[in-house]
Amino acid sequence: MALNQLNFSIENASPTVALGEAFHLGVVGSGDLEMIIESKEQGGAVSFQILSPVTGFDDLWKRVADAFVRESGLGNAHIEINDNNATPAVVMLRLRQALAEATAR
Amino acid sequence: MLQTKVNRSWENAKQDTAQRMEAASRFIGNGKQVKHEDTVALLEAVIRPYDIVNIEGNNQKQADFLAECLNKVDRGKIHDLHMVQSAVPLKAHLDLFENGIAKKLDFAFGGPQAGRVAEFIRDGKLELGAIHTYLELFGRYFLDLTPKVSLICAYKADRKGNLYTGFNTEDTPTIVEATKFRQGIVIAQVNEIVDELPRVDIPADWIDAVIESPRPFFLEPLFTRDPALVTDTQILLGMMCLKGIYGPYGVKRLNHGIGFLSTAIELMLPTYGEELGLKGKICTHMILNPHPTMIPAIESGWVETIHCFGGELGMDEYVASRPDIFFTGPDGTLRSNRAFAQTAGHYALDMFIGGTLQIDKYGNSSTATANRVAGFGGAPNMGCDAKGRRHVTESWLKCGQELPNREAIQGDMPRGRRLVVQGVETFGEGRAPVFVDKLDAWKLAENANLDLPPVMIYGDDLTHIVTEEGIAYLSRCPDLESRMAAIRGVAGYTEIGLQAKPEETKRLREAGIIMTPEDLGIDRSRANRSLLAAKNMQDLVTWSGGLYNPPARFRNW
Amino acid sequence: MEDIETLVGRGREAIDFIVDADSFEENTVGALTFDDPEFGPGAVCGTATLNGATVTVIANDAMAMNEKFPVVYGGIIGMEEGYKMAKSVYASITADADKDLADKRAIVLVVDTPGNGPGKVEEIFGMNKSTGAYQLALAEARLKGHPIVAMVIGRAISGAFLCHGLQADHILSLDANFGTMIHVMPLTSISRIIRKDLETLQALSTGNPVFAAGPRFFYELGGVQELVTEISGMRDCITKHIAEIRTAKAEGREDDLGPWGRGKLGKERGGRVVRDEVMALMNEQFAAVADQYTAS
Amino acid sequence: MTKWTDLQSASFLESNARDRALGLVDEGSFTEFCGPMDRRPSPHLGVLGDAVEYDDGVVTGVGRIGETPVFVISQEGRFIGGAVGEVHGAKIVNTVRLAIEMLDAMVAKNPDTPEAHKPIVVFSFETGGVRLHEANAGLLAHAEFMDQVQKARGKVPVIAVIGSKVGCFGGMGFVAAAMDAIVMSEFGRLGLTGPEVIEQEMGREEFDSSDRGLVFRTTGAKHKYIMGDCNFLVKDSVAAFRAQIADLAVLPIADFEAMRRIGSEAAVDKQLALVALAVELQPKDSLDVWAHAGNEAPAELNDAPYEEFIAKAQRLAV
Repeated sequence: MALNQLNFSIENASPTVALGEAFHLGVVGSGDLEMIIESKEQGGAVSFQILSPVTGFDDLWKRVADAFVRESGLGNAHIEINDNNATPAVVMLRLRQALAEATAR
Repeated sequence: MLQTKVNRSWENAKQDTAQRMEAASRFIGNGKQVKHEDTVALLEAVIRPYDIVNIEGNNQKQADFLAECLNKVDRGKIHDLHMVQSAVPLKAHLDLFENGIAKKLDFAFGGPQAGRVAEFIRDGKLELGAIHTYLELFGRYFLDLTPKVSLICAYKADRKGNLYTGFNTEDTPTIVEATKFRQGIVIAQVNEIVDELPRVDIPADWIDAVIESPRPFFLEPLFTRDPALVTDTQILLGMMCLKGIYGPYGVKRLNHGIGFLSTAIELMLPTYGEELGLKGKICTHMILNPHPTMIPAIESGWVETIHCFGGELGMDEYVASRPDIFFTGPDGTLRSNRAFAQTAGHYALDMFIGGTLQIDKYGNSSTATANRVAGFGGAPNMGCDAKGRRHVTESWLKCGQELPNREAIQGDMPRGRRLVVQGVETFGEGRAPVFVDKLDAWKLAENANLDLPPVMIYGDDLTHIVTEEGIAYLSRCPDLESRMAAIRGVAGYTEIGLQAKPEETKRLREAGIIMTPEDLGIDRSRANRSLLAAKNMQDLVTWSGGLYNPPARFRNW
Repeated sequence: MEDIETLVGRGREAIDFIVDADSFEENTVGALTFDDPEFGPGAVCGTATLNGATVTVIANDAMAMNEKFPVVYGGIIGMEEGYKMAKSVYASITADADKDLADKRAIVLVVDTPGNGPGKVEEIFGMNKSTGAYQLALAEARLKGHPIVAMVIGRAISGAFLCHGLQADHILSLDANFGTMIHVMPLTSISRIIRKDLETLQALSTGNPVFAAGPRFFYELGGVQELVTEISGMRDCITKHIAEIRTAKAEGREDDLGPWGRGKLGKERGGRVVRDEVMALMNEQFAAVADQYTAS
Repeated sequence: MTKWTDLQSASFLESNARDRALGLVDEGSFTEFCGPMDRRPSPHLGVLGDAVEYDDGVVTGVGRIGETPVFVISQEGRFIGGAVGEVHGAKIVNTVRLAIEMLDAMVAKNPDTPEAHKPIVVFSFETGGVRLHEANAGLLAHAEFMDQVQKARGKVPVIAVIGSKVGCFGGMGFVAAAMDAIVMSEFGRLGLTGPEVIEQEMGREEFDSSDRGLVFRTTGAKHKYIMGDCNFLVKDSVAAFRAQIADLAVLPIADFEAMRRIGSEAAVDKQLALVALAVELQPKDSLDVWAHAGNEAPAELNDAPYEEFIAKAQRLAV
């Protein structure tokens, strides 16, 4: 019954975006999530740690994460997500907001 | 020349009605008034087994007292009725079938009773005629499904029996006209009987009995959306709609569905719409219930006219104060009319935009689930291309001209086309995918023995799909295969979306058949609630200058 | 006394088991008297002696009904009850205002209450103020040196326990076999509201007292100082704790008492360990920036 | 992150806990304690399989308004309704404790420290009280907070700020009532028992919990203002709340005693007079009390915009 934890990495051989200072974004409301996004030197890869009350969406998380990494060019980063049943639309929205903020900093 | 002249009475229906009214006469007093305690006896006097009976009720006002009384009749005397009615949202409507008083149902919308409709069909308690659209059913009232007895509702009657249906006139004129002019019987429940009506909506000589109901009829604030509940994703979709569809097509004449995407759009007209310079160029003429969330757009001068299917609780004073915009009577208050609004909706709109629970790979969409026979009310009439339309508007023509291979199909004859837009997130509640291989409507058809899977909007009528991934301009697709590719391209991470090939999607983007927010020049980080002209119910009241009076359950002060 | 299985609903009788025989004088605390028998009848307030020393006693009467407030019955603390209890505390403070710390009268709370008045008039006029007033009065008395002991004899539920019990220096409870209940709501209700099955919650509660209901779990959390296993043991146990509290106050160990003291106890007993870690982290973080916020 | 200047004009009702915390103090002055980067989620939610938040639904820290150190507590209603569990509870309790310690240290060093330099505590409530998932710990934390409120008396002003969606209910309802000053916007609600429980207890005829208008009239800020239960009614913007707090920040501590509604025998006597009024009036609706307070058209007053309401409202003489 414990929270479902999912860890995976998305490779990125040629990152175009790197992160500065780590930061936090979002609220764990129903259908929403929070994330901490920080830089982590790991051969270009972006690692994800997701804590979620719902199971059975592992592939979906990976697909969204993969699309985000491809789209953004982000590399060498670690992203922790506390999820409360966010839809992929919301996940992607928050990831993009995080990236926009990271690059604005 | 062979000629046969039948030898018959030509007044059977009239005589039958007269007999029934004779049986009922002891309950009917001056001004056609019947005491509410006598209602059941009255119904027993005028209704016969196998009659076609209408109980007025749409998704808003309901002849609820009469519906409950019909459930109390002696089922030995009255049984096997054939109910023809717009909607069956009340428990009492389905109890009639449970109680054996009614047998057959022709309707348009199920609402909260949709689950029982499916169950009763399966159990043989209810024989389904068909699930119609409103217009289709209204049409049949004048063709082959004319009610013998109609149980209607109105706000007020006067001492002669004239009725005031006012703000929520809705279906009443249609039902009464069909019934009364085919010699049927019309019984009205009213909230009160007064000396003088604000205006006469239904003349007394079309009415047979008037009952002052022990309590006012039930009215549901179905079109009130609390701005506080609009999400960032809905705002993103709304921005895409405005910038990618409303603007470029110049959509002036349209209907909005009741989902929160429409709410977001309505609330962004005075902000984002203004910024895009669209004022006066879009949303000038609407067929719409008096959505409270339209108030900011109306107040900032976007709208020229709105004609309403029905009323909306709390909007009466506001609407009455804006007679330039709304259709109001000589008494100064709104007159709604579902049949006329639906006629405009079917023939005269440039665009219908709504949401759905599921879209299949071909673009067919439905809100049906496996065990609920809900029907779609008016959506299919508006969510289709009306082939009979002959007048031209710019956006209609533009949409029709987009078909790249139109000459190969239609020759050189210019044709227009209604914009039919579905706005959805790729995943709904509980991460249920909206894009599916096969609609649940197929399962429902199987479970409830329906001849057709209930499809709300057929894929070939759909011109645009808007998701968080982008807009699919299906109107620009030459064939089914390219439509399916466009659908896949905006279906995100659903199984359907995963079948999209990146190369193909790229090609579609280049061809302008798919546009992402980035392609449209939309900054996703702006998709937040600061774009809403009103953020909560009180903001709407403020915009209305205190004229809007929200129902209690929507108040946050 | 042997036959008594429970004191639930018997707050008045419980007083007699605790204080010196026939010493309880209801409706009088110091200079204060309550003359209207219909005023806050669910709150039993008065003065007694315990081993000869004056104590204020505040208890619940589950048999009383407040005719003016229909939701106030069965030990519920309504608006009048809360203010009546608060006034009794203030009267105790006033009566001993000039006395030495060692001579401040103890206040004994006899706890058997299922809740605060849950009515419309209560919300219109502010039930929250009434229970808040009582808590502030108790906290003030405690900080001014009055030893306060809460004795749970029956129900100590949620907000009502917060107001009548949780501001005491020490909380004692009869063991659960006397039918005592300490919780926010029963596990069955929690299970329904947070949508977790009962078995899961029960299994978790054996290892983690924050989920569970009952005096034993509150003991582990530090919420209950000591469990009393006999009704006849209440008197001596209360006496003992009053003495312990006086010593702590005399030594200036205010932080070992009251809610803060229960925080420490919860850590010692292993029931509430995260609290301390979080506070330590905050303290460290503030220390690092404190200078920035001190105007020069 | 929203810019501080943008936050000022933002709706307080719309703002999340962190934005409220940041916006209530001077730009760039906020230091968060035990923030999300410290990763201290509740250990009790995860084992139940429920979502966790790294700050456990409350933002705590210190900032500044002018020269006044402002300790801020800001609850997040979107996370489990802002409910108080063990971590959440420890954070709110310790924030007040830190403020008191700071004051003690200041005064020990310089007994003549100007009032404007002394710390205040601002608590932006958005909560239904105890978190049922860790109910016992939440309950104990409430008592601890109340203890700190009393310990802050005469030293550190503790100001309640209520204008968020969930309102302030349950045990936190009396915590707020016990504070020195209460600032609300008209969207704020303050009470003890939630509407569903009242309906369950009294029946739907007496109290229909789905009637939001009734719910707001009973516990909403306009009513609390007329009752004297909230001291200040401000417009729904972060800047308006901030301005009110700034006014309060420089006041001598003694001034706060007069703003309190409970916390002394004299205050209790005043409240008892109100209880007697409740018995006398037997109000069916809060508007009955408004009428008694001298408001001639209470329903219209309830619907009136902020400025009109403030100009016209007659407050109950306590």
